[in-house]
Amino acid sequence: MTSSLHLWLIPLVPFAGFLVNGLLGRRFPKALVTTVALIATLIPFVQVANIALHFSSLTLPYTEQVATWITAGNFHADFAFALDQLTLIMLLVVTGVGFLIHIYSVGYMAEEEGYWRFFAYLNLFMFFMLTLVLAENFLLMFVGWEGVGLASYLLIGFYLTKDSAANAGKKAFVVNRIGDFGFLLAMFLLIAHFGTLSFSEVFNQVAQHPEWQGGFLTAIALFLILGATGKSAQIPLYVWLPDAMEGPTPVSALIHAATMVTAGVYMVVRTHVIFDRSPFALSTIAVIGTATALFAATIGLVQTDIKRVLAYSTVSQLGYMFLACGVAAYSSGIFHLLTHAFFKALLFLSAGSVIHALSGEQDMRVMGGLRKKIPITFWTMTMAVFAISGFPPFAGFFSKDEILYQAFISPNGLGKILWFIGLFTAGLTSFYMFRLWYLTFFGESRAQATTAHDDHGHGHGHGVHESSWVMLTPLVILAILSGIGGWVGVPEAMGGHAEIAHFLSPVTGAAHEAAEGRSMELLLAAVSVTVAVIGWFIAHLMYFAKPALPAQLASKVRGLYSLLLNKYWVDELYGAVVVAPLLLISRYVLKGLFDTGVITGGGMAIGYSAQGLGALVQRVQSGNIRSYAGWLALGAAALLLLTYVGFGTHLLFR
Amino acid sequence: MEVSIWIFLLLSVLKVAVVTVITLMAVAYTVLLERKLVGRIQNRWGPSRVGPFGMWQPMADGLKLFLKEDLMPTNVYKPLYILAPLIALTCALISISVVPFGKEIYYKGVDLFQIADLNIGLLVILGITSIGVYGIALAGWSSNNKYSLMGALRGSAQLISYELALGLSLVGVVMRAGSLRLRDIVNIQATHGLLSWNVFGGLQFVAFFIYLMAAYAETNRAPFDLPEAESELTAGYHTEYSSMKFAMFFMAEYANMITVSCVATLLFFGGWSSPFGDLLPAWGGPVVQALLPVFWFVLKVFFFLFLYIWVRGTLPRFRYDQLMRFGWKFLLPLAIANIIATSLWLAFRAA
Amino acid sequence: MHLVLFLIFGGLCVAGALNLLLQRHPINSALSLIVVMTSLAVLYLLLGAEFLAAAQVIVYSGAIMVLFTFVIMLLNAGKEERTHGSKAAYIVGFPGAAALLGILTYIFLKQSDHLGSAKLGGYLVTTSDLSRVLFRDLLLPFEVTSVLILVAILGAVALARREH
Amino acid sequence: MVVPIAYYLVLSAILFSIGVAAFLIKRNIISIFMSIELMLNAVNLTFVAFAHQWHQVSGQIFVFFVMVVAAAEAAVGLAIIIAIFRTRNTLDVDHVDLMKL
Repeated sequence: MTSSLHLWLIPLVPFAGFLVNGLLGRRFPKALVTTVALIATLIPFVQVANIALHFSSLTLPYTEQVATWITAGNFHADFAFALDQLTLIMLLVVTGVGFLIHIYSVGYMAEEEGYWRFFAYLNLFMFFMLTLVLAENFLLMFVGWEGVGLASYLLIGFYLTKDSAANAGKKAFVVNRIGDFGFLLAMFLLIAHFGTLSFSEVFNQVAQHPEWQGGFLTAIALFLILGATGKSAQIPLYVWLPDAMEGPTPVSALIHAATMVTAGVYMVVRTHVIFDRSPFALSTIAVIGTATALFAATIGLVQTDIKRVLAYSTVSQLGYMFLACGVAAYSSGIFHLLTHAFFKALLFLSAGSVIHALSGEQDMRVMGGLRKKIPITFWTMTMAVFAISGFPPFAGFFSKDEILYQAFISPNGLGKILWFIGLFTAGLTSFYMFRLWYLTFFGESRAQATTAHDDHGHGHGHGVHESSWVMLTPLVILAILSGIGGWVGVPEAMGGHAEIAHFLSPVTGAAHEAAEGRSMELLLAAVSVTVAVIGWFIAHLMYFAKPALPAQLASKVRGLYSLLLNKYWVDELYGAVVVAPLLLISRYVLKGLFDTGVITGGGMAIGYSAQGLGALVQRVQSGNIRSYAGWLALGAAALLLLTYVGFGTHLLFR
Repeated sequence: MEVSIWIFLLLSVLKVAVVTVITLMAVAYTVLLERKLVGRIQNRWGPSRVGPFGMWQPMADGLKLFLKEDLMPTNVYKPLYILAPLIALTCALISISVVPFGKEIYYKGVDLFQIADLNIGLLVILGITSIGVYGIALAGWSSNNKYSLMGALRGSAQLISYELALGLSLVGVVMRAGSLRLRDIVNIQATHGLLSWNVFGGLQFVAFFIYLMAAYAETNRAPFDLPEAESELTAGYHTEYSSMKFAMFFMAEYANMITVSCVATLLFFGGWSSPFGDLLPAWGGPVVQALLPVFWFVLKVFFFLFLYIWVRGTLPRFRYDQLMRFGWKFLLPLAIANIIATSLWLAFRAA
Repeated sequence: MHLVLFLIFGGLCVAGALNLLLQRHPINSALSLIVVMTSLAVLYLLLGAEFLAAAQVIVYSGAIMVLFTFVIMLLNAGKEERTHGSKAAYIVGFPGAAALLGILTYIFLKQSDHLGSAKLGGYLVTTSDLSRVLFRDLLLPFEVTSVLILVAILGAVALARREH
Repeated sequence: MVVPIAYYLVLSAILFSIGVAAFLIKRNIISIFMSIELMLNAVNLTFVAFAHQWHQVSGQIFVFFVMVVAAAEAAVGLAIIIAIFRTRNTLDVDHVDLMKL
C-alpha cells in the first residue's frame, strides 16, 4: 500500500502530549497526566508496528514532503520525513523502549512533586528523537539533534532544588553544544559543496562522482564525528554522561542508555556513504571507539555508585558501536545498538527498582544481600548482566561477538589490535558487571539501619520492599527481549542466517564475508566466551569468596586505584585547560583591559580633550577689541593670500 | 589752442595776485562802508576823521590790528589756536578763485576774468564753505575758554544746518542751467537781460530769498550773528584772539560776505550780464566792451553788500533756538518745495 | 605733470595717515585725517572723477570729520594714556597687516603691466552721466540708502540723547 | 606724463595697511573709528582707480554708496561712543572690555 503513511503523525502525537501535559498538567490529576503521556507514546508505537507489518509491501525509500521550510536562492530545505530499513529499526527501538520506560516511570515517579512536568519533558524528548530519526535531510535531523539535547538538559536538571543536578544539566548541554557545533560546520561544508542538505541528493551526488576521495569529504566526515562524539559521549566529549546520572533513573534508562546516545551511531550509519569515501575518518572512528571502550571500562571497575558504573558501561558499549562503524560493519553496529538498548535499559530500570527498594540509596558499599528481598528485580538484573557480559544464549553475545569478528577480519590494518583491545574490554565489562551483581545482591546487607543518606530524598524508610507490578512488568518484558534479542542476528556460522544484516543491507551495503569462513568465526566466539567466564570468575573470587580481597588489592596498587577512582582527573583537566583560561581572559583581558581601558577610557579622553580645547579657544575671547582686530588682520591677510593663490593665477588685468 | 605750461602758470599767478589784492581792498573798504552806513542808519556820521570822509580808516584799523600785542593765553592748545584763523581766512579766499568776473576773453589761451574754470564750480564753493566750519570750531575749542567753546559749537551748528538750506536753494538754479559750471549758469541768464535773470525770468525768486537768508547765517552776519554776540558770549569763538589772528577772523568774515554776494549775483542776478541785455549799443573799443560786464558785476556785488549792511543795521538778533527752528523747520521745507516746483515747471515747459 | 601731482598728494596722503598713527591727541589725528581726505579728493580729480572729488570734500571732510571733531571736542578726553594694550594684537596683528601690505603690493606690481595707466584727461566722468546711471539704473539702491540714512539718524539721536 | 594704475593701487594698499596698523595701535576708541574711516577711503581709492582703468562708471557709483554707508556708520558709531563715554567715562579701549558695567 503506497498510500500516505502519515509519517508526520509519529512525532506529532508525543508533541501534542507534551503540549497538553506541559500547559495544563499542573491542574490535571496524576491519573489524567499518566493517561495522556502513555497514549501519546502508545499511538506512535502502534503506528510503527503497523508499518513494520506491512513493511515488505512498501516501495523504498519512501519520503513524505510535509512543507517547505527554507528556500534561499537555489538552496532549499523542507520538512520531509523518510522511511527505510534503518529508520524502521530505530523507530521500533525508540517507541518500544520509550513506551516501556513510560510505564515504568509511572510507578517510579509516583511520589515526586513535579510529576506532570516529568512526563511533559519525556514526551517532548520522544517528539525530538522521532523527528531526528525520521528526518530526510541534515537540517531537520539537526533540529531533532538539538531538541534531544534540550530535553536531556531539562530531564537531568529535573530535581530543580539540587545544585548538582542543575550543574550536571548545564554541563550536559554545553558539551552537547560543542558537539553540535561540529555537526553544524559539517552541514555548512555540505551546503558549500553539494548545495543541498537532503540525504538522497547528497548521496546521489557522491555516488555519481567516484573520483571524489578524501579532501573535503574527510573534512565533513571529521566534523560529523565531532558531532557524534558530543552526542554519543565518546572520548573527548564523554564527561557529561556520568554526571547525567543526577537525573531520575527512567531518564537515564531512556535517554542515556537506549535512545539519545545512539543518535551519534545512527547518524554515522546514515551517512556511511561519506565515511566510506574517507578511510582516514573510518579509522579515526574505530580508534576513538576502542579507546573510549577501554577507558570507560577501566574507570567502571572502581566506581561505587551503581548508576555511575552503568553510565561508564554505556560509554564503553557505545565505544564498541563506534568500533563497528569504524571497521565499516554498520549492520553489526546497529545490531549491537538494538541489543544494547534492551539490556542497558533493563539494567538501569532494575537499578532504579533497587534504589527504589532501598528508598533512594545508590551506594553499592551500603547494599548487599538483596537477593531474597527483591527476587524479580534480582532475576531480571541477572538476565541483563549475563546479556551484557556476552554469554552465548543472550543478546549481548551475538552483537558484541559480531563486532569483534568484523574488527578481526576488517581489511583495515588496525583490525587485529582493535580486536584484541575489544576482547580485553569485554573481559573488563563482564568483571565490573558481575562485581556490581555480587555487591548488590549477595553477601549480607551492609545497610546501616537508619543512615538513609540518600541523595535524592524520596526514601520512605519502612524497610526494603519489592517494587510494584507497574515497575516490574517492563523489567520482565525487557528481560525477555534481552534474552531473545540476539537471535535476530545469529550469524550463519552459528546456524542462524543473520536476518538483521540482510535486512539492513540495502541501507548499509553488503556486509563483506570473511575469506577464512565459518571456523574462524566460531573460534573467535569461543575465545570471547572464555574471556567473559574469566571475568566472572575473578569477580566471584574477589566479591563473593573473599570480600576482604578488594580492599587489600586496592591498598597495594594505591596510585592506580586512586587514578581510576578519580576518573583520571579528566574533569579537573578540562577545568584547568579550557574553563579557567576562558574565565581569566574574560575577567582580566576583556573586562579589565578592553572594557574599562578602551571604552570608558576613550569616552573620558574625548570629554577631557573637548574641555581642553574649549579652554584654549576661550583665551582668544579676551574681550579686548584690539586682540580681535589683530586676529581680523591676520585673517584678512590669509584670505587675501588664499584668493590670490586660488584664483589669482588666472586673473587677467586686461 | 594748446597753451604752454609756463605761460599758463605765469598768467595764473598774475591773475591770482590781482584778484587777491582787489579782494583784500574790497574787504577793507567794506568794513569802512559798513561802519559809515550803520552810522548813518543810526543817525550818526561813521568814521570821518582819517582822510577825507574817513577814506583811510581801514588802513588805520589794519595798522592798529597788525601792531597790537599778540596775547597768547596760557594753556591754550597752541598748534590749533594758531591754525584756526588760518583755516578760516584761506577757506574764505579760495572760494573767490572759482568766481567768473567777466565775459570769457582768452588772452594767449588763458581766460582773463576767471582764475579757475571748473565744470563743478558751484560744488567747489559749497565744499569750501563746509570746510570753513573747522576754522570756527577749532578756534573755539583750542582757546580753552568755556564761552568760546560754547560760541564755537553754536556757530558751527548754525553753519552746518544752514549749509543744507543753501545747497538745496541752488538746486533750482542748477536745474535751469543744466550744468554746475558757473559760466554756463550766467550765460543761460544773459539771453535777454533783466527778464532772463533767474530771480525774475527763472522764477527763482523764492530760492533767491532762501539763499539770501542761508547766506546771512553762513557768514554769521546780521540777524544770525548770535555766536559772536557781545551781550551773551562776550566775543564768541574769537574772544581769546588778539591783533593779527583776530584780524584774520575779521577779514575772513568779510571775505565770506563778498564771496556770498558774488555767488548771489552769479546765480540769481545774471552775473556780468547787463540788465538791458544787448539793447545798449556796443560803443567803445574792445577794452571797454571787455570791462563793461565787470562793471555790471561789481555794481551788483556792491548792491548785495549794501543789502548786507542795511539788514545788519535794522533787524534784531535771533535767539539760538528760534534760529535753529527757523533753519530746519522753515527754510529747509521751503527749499525742497521750491525744488519740486521748479522741476515741475521745467518739465512742463520742456513737454 | 600728472605724476608730479600724484606724488605730491600721494605723499600728503601717506604723511597724513602716518600722522594719524603717531599723534597722541585724537584732535590731531582727526585733522591729519581731514588732510588725507582732501588729498584723496584731489587724487580722484586726477583719476577723472570730479563729482566724486567734490562729494568727498563735502561729505567726508565737510560732514563726517566735523562730526568726529565735534565728538572729540565735546568729550574732551585728552591724550591717550599708555595702557597695557593686548599682546595678541601685536603678535598676531602686525604680521597680518604687514602680510596684507606685502601681498597687495606684490600683486599690484607684478600685474602692473596688465593694468594700464591713468592719463590726466583719460577718462572723465561728468556729473550728468554719473547721475544718469545713479537715477535710472540704480534708483532703488539710491532710495534704499536714503532709508538707511534715515535709520542712522534716528539711531544716532536715540543713542546720544541724555536719559531724562 | 602717464602714471600706471598700479601706483594708485599701491598707494591705497599703503593707506589700508596704515589704517589696520592704527586700528591695532591706537587706544582711543575715536582714533580706532577714524582708522576705519581711513581704511574705507583707501578702498574708495582703489574703486576709482579701477573705474578709471576699465572706463566704467559703476566703480564711482560704488564709491558714492560707500560714502553714504560710511556717513551712516559714522553717525551711529559716534552716538555709541558718546553713550559709552557717558556710562564708563573713559574712551580707552583696553578698559572697555566687559559687557557688564
